Amino acid sequence: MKAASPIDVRVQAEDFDISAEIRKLAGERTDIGAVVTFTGRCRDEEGRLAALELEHYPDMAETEIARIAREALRRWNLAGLTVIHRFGRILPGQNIVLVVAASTHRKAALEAADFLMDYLKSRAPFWKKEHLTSGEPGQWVNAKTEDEEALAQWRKE
Amino acid sequence: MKAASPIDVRVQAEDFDISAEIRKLAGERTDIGAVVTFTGRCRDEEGRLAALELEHYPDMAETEIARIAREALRRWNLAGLTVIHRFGRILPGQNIVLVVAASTHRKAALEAADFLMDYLKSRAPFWKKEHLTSGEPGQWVNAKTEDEEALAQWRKE
Amino acid sequence: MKLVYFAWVRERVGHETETVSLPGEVVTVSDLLDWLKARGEGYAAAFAHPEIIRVAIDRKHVAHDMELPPDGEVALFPPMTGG
Amino acid sequence: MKLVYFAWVRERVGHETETVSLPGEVVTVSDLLDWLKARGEGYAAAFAHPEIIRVAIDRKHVAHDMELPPDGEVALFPPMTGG
Repeated sequence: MKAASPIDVRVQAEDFDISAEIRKLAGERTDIGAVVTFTGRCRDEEGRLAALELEHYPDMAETEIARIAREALRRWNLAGLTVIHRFGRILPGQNIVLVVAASTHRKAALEAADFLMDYLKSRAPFWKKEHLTSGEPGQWVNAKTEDEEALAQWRKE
Repeated sequence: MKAASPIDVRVQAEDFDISAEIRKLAGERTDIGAVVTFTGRCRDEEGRLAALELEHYPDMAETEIARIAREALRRWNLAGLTVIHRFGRILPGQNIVLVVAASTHRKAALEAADFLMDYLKSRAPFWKKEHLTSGEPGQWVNAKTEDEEALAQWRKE
Repeated sequence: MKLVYFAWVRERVGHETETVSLPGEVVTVSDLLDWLKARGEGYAAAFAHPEIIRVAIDRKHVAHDMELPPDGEVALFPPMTGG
Repeated sequence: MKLVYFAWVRERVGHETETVSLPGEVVTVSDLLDWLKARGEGYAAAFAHPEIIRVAIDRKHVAHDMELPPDGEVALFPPMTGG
């Protein structure tokens, strides 16, 4: 059994359930040998962070993530790809983002998940603001040079 | 909150639940930024396969997987590592193996999961026998040269 | 032209969205950033370093040398930090 | 010495486990493989290509030039195909 539409992108405030997402993507399909999930979580950075506030550009977020997902599908032979990105207030220990990549073979699923995350970090219209446990006003998280370098690496290939 | 024992290895006939395993490993921990899961599943190879029969060396399997997991913990800064390998008769679409790797940062978790799978394939004492839909006697799966080459790559690093 | 702002660009400008009529000499994204920078204190703070501002036209990332369309939605924001 | 067999080695030998007394000239893993190969038809089939057989002594992978211990469990099997 093959599924028709292999890309599922959602931008939501709610949490997600990883087993349920795998079931939705791969279910009883008998052509999938490997399922990779990547979950990005909020860390408290040794107690410094009380929460992250995720702002996003609603009209653009899903479109842009879907564009990145289609690019992954062009590069790797994938059976399916699910990306869920949350917005709003997220506490330490809670989930921020999920990528599920399914493929016949393992390396394609692992590389696609890695690629997706590199692109989400620097291209999906989301911005993180820190709320501090100290009560002092938090700062917007700075984009990292290394994130741009990570993208450059995929462009070379 | 940090957990004491970061390695959980199980060899079992039963299936596993990925969300439950992530919860067990990472739970409410606030120092984990990335959780990667790799699930290996049984494929039917375009309808050729009715099932895989996984034979294992019970006394050695857990010990050997734990040894590989400890090696991954030495190489990468991981918050935790779970490996579950099933044995017995497994049908197409069903799970064979699960690796869960948790870390502060993503690349460590992705690389550790990849490393674990390369080593499990060629070092964990499991053997797959094919059962065919045609009813003809199935063959033992041959080890692939590329699996040994995948190991060699980790040794170089 | 509809402008929308996000994150610290939005905070410094002081509002989320506005509709502007651009003078004829504002042709590219880069011209728009310079024009915005000169609109007052909040704008000066938001666009002090126009080279780091990211821009999307009608929800697509564009480079600073891109010509502005006659109409549409131009979003201005800091480098993204999703994922 | 306890010997255990897995997968097609087990199928060709015809049993899962056995206890053997080794002659004095069987010193290394390699010697053991040659000795087994000469034990009859099933053994000949199982150990026709001794170089591809993997060996674990007391549940640890060993190389073919390893000396056998005085006692213990020697497992003989094809290249593994787990994962």
